[in-house]
Amino acid sequence: MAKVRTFRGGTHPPGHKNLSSGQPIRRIPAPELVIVPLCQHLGAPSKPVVSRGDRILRGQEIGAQAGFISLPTHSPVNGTVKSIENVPMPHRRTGPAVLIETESEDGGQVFEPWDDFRAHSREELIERVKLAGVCGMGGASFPTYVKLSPPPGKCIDTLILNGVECEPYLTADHRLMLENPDDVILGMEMLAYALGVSDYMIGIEVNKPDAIKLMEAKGCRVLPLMVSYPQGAEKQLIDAAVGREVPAGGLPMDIGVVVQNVGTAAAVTKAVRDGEPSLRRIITVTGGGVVSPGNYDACTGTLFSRLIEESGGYSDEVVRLISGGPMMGISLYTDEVPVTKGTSGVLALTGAEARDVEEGPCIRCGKCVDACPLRLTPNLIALAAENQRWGMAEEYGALNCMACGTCSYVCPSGRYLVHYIKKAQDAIRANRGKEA
Amino acid sequence: MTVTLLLQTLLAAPGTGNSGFDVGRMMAIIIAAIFVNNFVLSRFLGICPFLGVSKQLDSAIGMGSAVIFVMTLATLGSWTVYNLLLVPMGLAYLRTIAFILIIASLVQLVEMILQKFSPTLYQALGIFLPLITTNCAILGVAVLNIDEKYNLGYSLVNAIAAGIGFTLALVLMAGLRQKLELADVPPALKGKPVAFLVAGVMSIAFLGFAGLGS
Amino acid sequence: MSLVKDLTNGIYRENPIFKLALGMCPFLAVTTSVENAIGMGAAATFVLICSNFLVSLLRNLIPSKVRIPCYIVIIATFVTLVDMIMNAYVPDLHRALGIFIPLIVVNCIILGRAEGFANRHPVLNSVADAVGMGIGFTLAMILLASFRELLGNGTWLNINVLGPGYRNQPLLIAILAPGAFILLGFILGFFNILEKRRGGGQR
Amino acid sequence: MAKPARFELGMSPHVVSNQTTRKIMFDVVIALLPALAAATWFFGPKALFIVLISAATAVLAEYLCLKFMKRPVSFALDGSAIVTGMLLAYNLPSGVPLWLPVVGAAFAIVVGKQAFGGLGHNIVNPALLGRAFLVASFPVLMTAGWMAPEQWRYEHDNPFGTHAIAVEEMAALPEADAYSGATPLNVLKQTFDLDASAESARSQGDVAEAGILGERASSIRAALYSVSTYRNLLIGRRGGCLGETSVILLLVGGIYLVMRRVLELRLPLSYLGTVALFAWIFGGSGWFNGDPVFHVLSGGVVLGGIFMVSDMVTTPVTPRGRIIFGLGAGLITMVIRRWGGYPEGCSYSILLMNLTTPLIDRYTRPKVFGEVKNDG
Amino acid sequence: MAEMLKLGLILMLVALAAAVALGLVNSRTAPIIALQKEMEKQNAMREVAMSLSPGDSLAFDSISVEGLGNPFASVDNTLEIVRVSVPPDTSRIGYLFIAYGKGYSSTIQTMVAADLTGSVSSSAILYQQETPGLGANVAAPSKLIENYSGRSAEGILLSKDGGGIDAITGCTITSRAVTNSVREGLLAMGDAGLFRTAPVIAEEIPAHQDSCDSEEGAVVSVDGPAGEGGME
Ligand SMILES: Cc1cc2nc3c(=O)[nH]c(=O)nc-3n(C[C@H](O)[C@H](O)[C@H](O)COP(=O)(O)O)c2cc1C
Ligand SMILES: Cc1cc2nc3c(=O)[nH]c(=O)nc-3n(C[C@H](O)[C@H](O)[C@H](O)COP(=O)(O)O)c2cc1C
Ligand SMILES: Cc1cc2nc3c(=O)[nH]c(=O)nc-3n(C[C@H](O)[C@H](O)[C@H](O)COP(=O)(O)O)c2cc1C
Ligand SMILES: Cc1cc2nc3c(=O)[nH]c(=O)nc-3n(C[C@H](O)[C@H](O)[C@H](O)CO)c2cc1C
Ligand code: SF4
Ligand code: SF4
Ligand code: SF4
Ligand code: SF4
Ligand code: FES
Repeated sequence: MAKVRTFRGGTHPPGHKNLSSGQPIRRIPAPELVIVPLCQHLGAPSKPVVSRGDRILRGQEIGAQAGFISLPTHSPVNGTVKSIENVPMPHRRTGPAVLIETESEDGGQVFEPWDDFRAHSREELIERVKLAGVCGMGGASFPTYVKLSPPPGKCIDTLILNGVECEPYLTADHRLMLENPDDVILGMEMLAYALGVSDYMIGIEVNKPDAIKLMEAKGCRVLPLMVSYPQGAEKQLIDAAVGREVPAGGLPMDIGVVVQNVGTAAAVTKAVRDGEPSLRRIITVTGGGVVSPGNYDACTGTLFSRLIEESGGYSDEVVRLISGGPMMGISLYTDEVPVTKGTSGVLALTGAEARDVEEGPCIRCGKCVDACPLRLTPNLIALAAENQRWGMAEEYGALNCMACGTCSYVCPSGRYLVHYIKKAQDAIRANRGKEA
Repeated sequence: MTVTLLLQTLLAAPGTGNSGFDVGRMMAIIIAAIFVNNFVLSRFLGICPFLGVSKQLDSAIGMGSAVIFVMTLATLGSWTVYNLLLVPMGLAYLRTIAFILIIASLVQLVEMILQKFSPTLYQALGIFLPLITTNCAILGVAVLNIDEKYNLGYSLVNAIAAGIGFTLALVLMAGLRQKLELADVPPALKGKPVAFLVAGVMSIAFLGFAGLGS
Repeated sequence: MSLVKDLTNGIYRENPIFKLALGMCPFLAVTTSVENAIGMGAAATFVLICSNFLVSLLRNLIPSKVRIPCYIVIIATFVTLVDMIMNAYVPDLHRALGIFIPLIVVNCIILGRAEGFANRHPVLNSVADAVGMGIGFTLAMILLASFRELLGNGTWLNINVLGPGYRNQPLLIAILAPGAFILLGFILGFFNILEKRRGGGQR
Repeated sequence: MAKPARFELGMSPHVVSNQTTRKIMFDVVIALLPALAAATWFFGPKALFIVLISAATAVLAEYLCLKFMKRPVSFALDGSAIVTGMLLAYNLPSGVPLWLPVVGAAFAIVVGKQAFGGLGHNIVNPALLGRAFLVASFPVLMTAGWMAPEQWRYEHDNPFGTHAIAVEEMAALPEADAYSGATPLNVLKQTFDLDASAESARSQGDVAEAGILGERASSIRAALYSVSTYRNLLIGRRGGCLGETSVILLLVGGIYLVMRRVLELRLPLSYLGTVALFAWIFGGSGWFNGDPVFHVLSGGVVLGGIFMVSDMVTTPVTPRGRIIFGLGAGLITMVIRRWGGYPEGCSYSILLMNLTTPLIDRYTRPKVFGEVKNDG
Repeated sequence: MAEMLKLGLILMLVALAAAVALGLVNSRTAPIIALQKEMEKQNAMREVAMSLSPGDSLAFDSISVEGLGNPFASVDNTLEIVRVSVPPDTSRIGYLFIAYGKGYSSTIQTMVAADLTGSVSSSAILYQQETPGLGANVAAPSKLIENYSGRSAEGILLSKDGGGIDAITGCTITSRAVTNSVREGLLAMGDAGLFRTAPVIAEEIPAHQDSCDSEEGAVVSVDGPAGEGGME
């Protein structure tokens, strides 16, 4: 195994991954009613192109791309459009979705399958990724085709596949790498081809030795990484993997790097090799709040409640339901929300597991300063924000914060640092808007 | 010849023909003026600017530099006038009037000169200069130098060191106040009361320098 | 009516120390004993009254361009007078107040009142204002000095109050520099609370 | 199996580490216990009593302040007041009257801590402020209340006990002085005084007298800089503030804190290292012949280095700032020891550096990730 | 231009009036102040010198000895010394001098009466601004300065510095300042040869038993009656 790398700062919350890491991915058939959100990606929501009563086919476009940073949305089933309405979304607000009554789940191969992607041009490949609606599956759901088309002048030389999965509890990427390594590797080659880079690799933390071994056995270049949160954040991953710092306020492509999640790579493979748009994803359902945690392959628009059912339902002590991981995920008051392309996990936490401390005053212990991977001083930003001193918060670098939650996690006083910092970011941006 | 005579006169202790400048004593004066008998924290001179201009670090530094500058000039002017003019003419009782007029016109002069020849410096120090005329630290250092019977050399050293001590207290205060702005100070103590408490705490800490250099 | 108002103005409503925060240095420096406080208060009040009187008297004769220098000269004259008189008749007090007597010149209560009040008001009002401000200044000094002398020395106006046991082991810090700052801080805080109570009651 | 009607909402992250302020504070209390045992052993049950009174007063004062200001009184039990009270007591001579810790602890909490907003907002170390307040208010009690170790077990017949400070040459000093100044640093300071007297005798031409005085100073110093003194300093058999004497037991507490990840080593190491360096440079009678071992072991620098320089509330949060703080405090400690009015400069050095903490924090804020490259 | 002249004239007028007023008052108060100072000093001198010859009325005349330095004295390098005698006899019975010592927060002035053998017969603090309740205690009739009596320069040294005088508790700085200034004054006078013999232990020679004889010391000037040769 190659040298184990890591980045400076960060923390090491208990992983709890063994709850679900041994559970093979189970494919869940589409439910009778799928609720397909039109804004599963970052950017402008797609515009609905179907209407009530329309009969549609699996893979058919139901929402059209609505701008540069936007993507089309496809139906995961054959069926009838029941309605188009605003529904609760995993990010706690509501958003437009197409409700479809499922009839069946076959077909879905809407594009021409390419046996050899190298027989096609890069532009064709990128176009295919766009038409297939592939967006990042690692968190931000950023349209992947945008990342593959750097503006002229930017020269990309490195592609890093993100198999880190540093959030505690989550095992979806891990299971994907174990059960479908060929799709991941092929997808990585396709992405590399699209970017025109020859230097590509996959970063995996050493708490997934089986995945590292398997990937290496398949001839893939693996960078083993020490276990540390938030190593999966792209700036930290790039720092750990190739030792380059993304400029503050800049993008990875500014230093010639593109990072893509392993799930994104698998989705690209499906789109290019099989001609199938992005319709399903792998989700971990876990936490002490469900009876039997597991990993599932579900179509977008499946309700969380359905996934919970598959996992044996809630245990008695459940108090908190989270979309995503415990560090950055969003807590929900209801489980009647649909899976999107970006849903990496559904976490049901018991009272013992979930945060249960009263907030105290900052004792200036400096743990947050030591831990912040971006070298901010979260305690000072938060104090400034609490006192509505937005200018001071900005001076302290509030806008750089990526909300990874490391600081709040380590704070012995239980301060809601990320919350305050986000408030400062909103206020600073609002002020800027006013000035502009 | 005349120059040496003049220098000798200037460096002499008032009232005698001796000149003297002992490095050890100079060090003692410096340490005393900055730390042990800090103007603000132990002698209570210059409290108003200390409270008024310590809200922001930048202005504290500006005010501090202006005070050092004017203190030095005022000492030069007042010492010379007192020992070479007032005392020989038997007008020592006009000391207070003379000093305050010297300081006021010096500040005016400095302001004009700065404005003309160094607009950047004027920008930095200018707003503080008028405040300084009625700052008792300046008049205080001039009077103290006479009371302590320092010769011109010691007087200048004392003035510069006193100014540095003032600046030190001011800058520390500014830092602390900026920290306290984000603190959960009880509402009744917000503002001036807590500023005095900070000064008191600083003053206690400075007691640690007691006896230094003696 | 307005004379009374001018007189009481400085005692509480615009107390130079507690409300205006002017003349802090002598205030903190000489309040080590009530005796000193009274002495300083008397000296400053004398200068205040004389300078307000003279400034008000001459206000129409002195052109505004040389106003400030003239005031400074007037104030400095009275300060020097006080200095000489105290030195002659109360030498001990003169020694205790030390450098802070000449520093009355730069005490901005005095210049402030000359410029801000006497310059625009008739002689009688100006004197009333000066008396009020002087009393306000003196009372404030007596207040702080009482705390400092009592705590730091066990006496009040040199009268032994707290007994020999306490005087053996007094809270020395009260008459040292830190004690002045800290006690003043708490006195101001106390006034804040009072003010809020009053304000709350009115509302 | 029941599904809650509504899940609780919370802000991310939804999990936190298991370190809490209260746990940290009680870890410090635990780490302070070995030294308390030493204090009780050497200075008698009264030492224990002083610590208890001080800690109790601190908690009570905190409770009353919180109540008066209508803030949650539960904060009074977060442990920080206990730490403040204990550390204040550790900084007192064991011969003080029992009302002294009450006055000191009340001042420490009311003026040093609550007046600025309570835990986390105070600008200087409350325990040290309490001590400095007591020194300024009751200088005689605070500088003459030393007891010789184990004296309490030998009744009053022999104020020195058999061990005293274990410097035989001390007998050469006049009894009264040696008794009231029984701490090792007091003795060292007296050798500097002797040096000064020798110097002035020499300048007046009295070479013989100068020789005798100088001789005496250096023979006392030789006794101080010796293995037997080091041994006594390590185990704590010496005069001094009641909690500072046993270096070994203080270190045990320090190691516990490091293991519990409460103590961050940058501050203690830079502080103690700086003390050692300047002790060597000017801690002796001339230049470059001081004894770093003696200086580090004596006085309160180990107590200060482990428990007070590391009070995070009043020291910088930034990594570089912590090192600078330690450097500054170490330098001031040694300057006061060598040239100041007090034999020991540890507490004032920390107080003085506390004043600079906001400035240090401001000028040592780390460069944000990615900013270095931006400059280039 | 005329405007400027007018303004200048007014300012001049005000200043002139001020100067005249002050000059007038000064001419009244200056003598009182001088007298006051003199009285204070005379009283102190009489009180301290009394110990040299209790019951007698004394006469003082000051001498100044060049080369006797004290860095904190008002007059550099010259220790002003007053000769004490019992009129009508003009022979001296001892000396008075003021020692200046830099203490904790002030320069402390101590008036010392020494007999002709160089041993202190009495002393008093003239001026100090030390910490009240602490260093200021030296001025209250304190054991510290009482302890000087009967000792010559040799014996006037703090125990801490190897001598036999105990410092006031908690006031080493003040105590040392006073003690050393007195000691240095005595030593300087001894060096100038003002004492009849080399200083001896006081008990051996009874005080004021000798008459005036040779003053081989570097006496430069002998002023008239006390009061004119200022000891300020
Ligand atoms: C406004 C915006 C523009 C972006 N433009 C690009 C781009 O041109 N090229 C690219 O590779 N990534 C681009 N990104 C994507 C980011 O580099 C990053 O991958 C995305 O924000 C998701 O990161 P995360 O999952 O770590 O949060 C852009 C992101 C945003 C928000
Ligand atoms: C704190 C933080 C932690 C992250 N952890 C991971 C991770 O473990 N795995 C991952 O694929 N992406 C992670 N991301 C998202 C990546 O930064 C990045 O957006 C993603 O790898 C880009 O790939 P994608 O566009 O294919 O999703 C994280 C982002 C943040 C801000
Ligand atoms: C506020 C304050 C005032 C002091 N005033 C005096 C003083 O007037 N005279 C003095 O000798 N020491 C004074 N000291 C104490 C000295 O700094 C020093 O501690 C003391 O002289 C040591 O004496 P010791 O060795 O007898 O204990 C003061 C200390 C403080 C904190
Ligand atoms: C390692 C450590 C050291 C501490 N040191 C002190 C101290 O020196 N003095 C003190 O008053 N409190 C100390 N505390 C307690 C607490 O931080 C203190 O009460 C706050 O300064 C009050 O805001 C310490 C706490 C910790 C965890
Ligand atoms: S939080 Fe982000 S980086 Fe961590 S495992 Fe989840 S997707 Fe990956
Ligand atoms: S949430 Fe922001 S401030 Fe906190 S550790 Fe992460 S990047 Fe730093
Ligand atoms: S971790 Fe919490 S208590 Fe510590 S400095 Fe940061 S905000 Fe303050
Ligand atoms: S003039 Fe003096 S007293 Fe008045 S505000 Fe200015 S500095 Fe303060
Ligand atoms: S009175 Fe204001 S500075 Fe002194």
